[in-house]
Amino acid sequence: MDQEKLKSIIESILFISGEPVEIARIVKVAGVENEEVEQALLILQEEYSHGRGLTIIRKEDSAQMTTSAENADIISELVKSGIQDGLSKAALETLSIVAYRGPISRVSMEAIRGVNCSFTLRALLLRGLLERMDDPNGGRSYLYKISFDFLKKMGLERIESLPDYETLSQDSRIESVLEG
Amino acid sequence: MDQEKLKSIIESILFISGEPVEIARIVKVAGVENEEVEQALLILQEEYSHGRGLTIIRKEDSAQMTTSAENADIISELVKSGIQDGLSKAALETLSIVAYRGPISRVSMEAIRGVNCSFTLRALLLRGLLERMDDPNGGRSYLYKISFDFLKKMGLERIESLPDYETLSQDSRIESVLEG
Amino acid sequence: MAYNVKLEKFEGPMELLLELINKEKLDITELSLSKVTDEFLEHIRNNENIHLEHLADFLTVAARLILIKSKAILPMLKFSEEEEEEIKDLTYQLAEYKKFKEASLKLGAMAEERHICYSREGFIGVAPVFYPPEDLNAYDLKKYFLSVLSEIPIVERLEEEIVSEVITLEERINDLETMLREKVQSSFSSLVEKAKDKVDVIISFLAMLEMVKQRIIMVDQKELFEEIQLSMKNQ
Repeated sequence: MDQEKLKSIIESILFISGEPVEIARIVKVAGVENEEVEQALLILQEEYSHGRGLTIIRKEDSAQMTTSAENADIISELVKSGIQDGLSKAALETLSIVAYRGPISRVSMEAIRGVNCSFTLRALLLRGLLERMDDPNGGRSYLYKISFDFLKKMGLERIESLPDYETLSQDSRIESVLEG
Repeated sequence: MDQEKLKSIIESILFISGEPVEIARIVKVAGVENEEVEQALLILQEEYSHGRGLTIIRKEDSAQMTTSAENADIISELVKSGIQDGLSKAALETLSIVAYRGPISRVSMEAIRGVNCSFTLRALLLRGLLERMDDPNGGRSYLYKISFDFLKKMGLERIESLPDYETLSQDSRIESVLEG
Repeated sequence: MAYNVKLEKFEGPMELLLELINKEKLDITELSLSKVTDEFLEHIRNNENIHLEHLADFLTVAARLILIKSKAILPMLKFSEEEEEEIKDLTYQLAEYKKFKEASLKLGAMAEERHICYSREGFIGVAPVFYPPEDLNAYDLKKYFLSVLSEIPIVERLEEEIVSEVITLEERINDLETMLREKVQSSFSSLVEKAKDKVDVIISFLAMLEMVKQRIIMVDQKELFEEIQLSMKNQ
């Protein structure tokens, strides 16, 4: 394989993984020799070492792409900037569904709202209003529920203390979308 | 701020966010002018467009960093993503109208397709290939537009790269009414 | 009437119409539409398995086609402004639909290539910062949950709407038939004694108009816009 192509593939793999990736894995996925990957990685590391926003770090037999250290302040600024005082209508709706129907999967939530919710869920997680747990029914999916901190903030001891929890959590309209 | 530094910051922000990031947010976090971010983004997009493993997608007021379309085969093996699922004929017709004519109302879409589109629209919203927004002309209706996930699925950096975008995005009748 | 298109293939009336026109290698004009009207109506009649949700859409187009065809066969018929508008709209709509049908095939091919750009999960490893909105309470959550509930589409209601739409359209086609009959007096009722349904009546009627045009039946009209008397030529 052409070295430029291999570098491109390594960039893609490291980007998508986010975590440290074993060299052996790259070798296997790209279908090339170990040497070639090591060589391409060295060049990439060098290219990424000058004033770029990303960097490639090597740890034993793994490589990882991360943001460069000099932009650390920016990242914490970014996280803070995502937190506005108010919540969007989408966020409030999502929050209310998790409150009355949680723990609930993303798929069920989307069936209820009729739109894709991944972005909103992530924002609510980052803000500590939701928690997620592994779905006991398996798979790689999660169930979402209101975080303990947020419950406390609203002065609720348990989720069942929400107004009209008994009736609203059983509403037949929801059942009808979830069955379909 | 030095343009190289700004580019580096943008790379960090896009990388860590994963999701589309609003230009306004980058402007705020980096503490620079809107123009500067637009300029730096253009240069970055250009730099990333030649044989690199990453690419920057632009849509309206947001940008997202993704793996490049050329490496789709290899990356698809690493990720489990609903974005890979096939599209029905109805879905493709609806998507093409929204892609070229969006933001567009359901009524206008049905005037072209001659078929009730609510079920298809709902399915596409759930899959995240479309987004909806409130109709600025009021009422309880929505306007539909394509999403970043649609661009990702098609491997496009921007909506204008669709085939025949210039001609198809123009409604000849609307034009003639405006001229007349 | 020979045609070999199956319903499952068609997503809607425009797709069927485009296919019929393409099959005859015609351009999208009023005249072309009038030529494929019979086949279109046949299609509706023969496909009893048209989904309820699509039937209304097919009938809407059918009503317009009937107008177009009667206009083509008997140019002396007067149509209301609204009817003329419907005729023009259909030609325009089909031309628009054709563009997007073609674009959708290209999009389909692009999607098939699977040149997908993948994104990564955001903020991996970034710890959440608890930052609750200050003024949000449990009653707000209830309020928003109620609004979510009210937005859930109720399937049965949708179906009811479609049924009433279909009924309105059947009336519309019925009216059309009556209107045409009044304008062209004839012993038409005898022609349609054995008609199975309204679409059948319409097809027979259009067939009769076609015979007028081809001078198989006689037309007697004293003055323009007066009643036209029809009789078989060999009688």
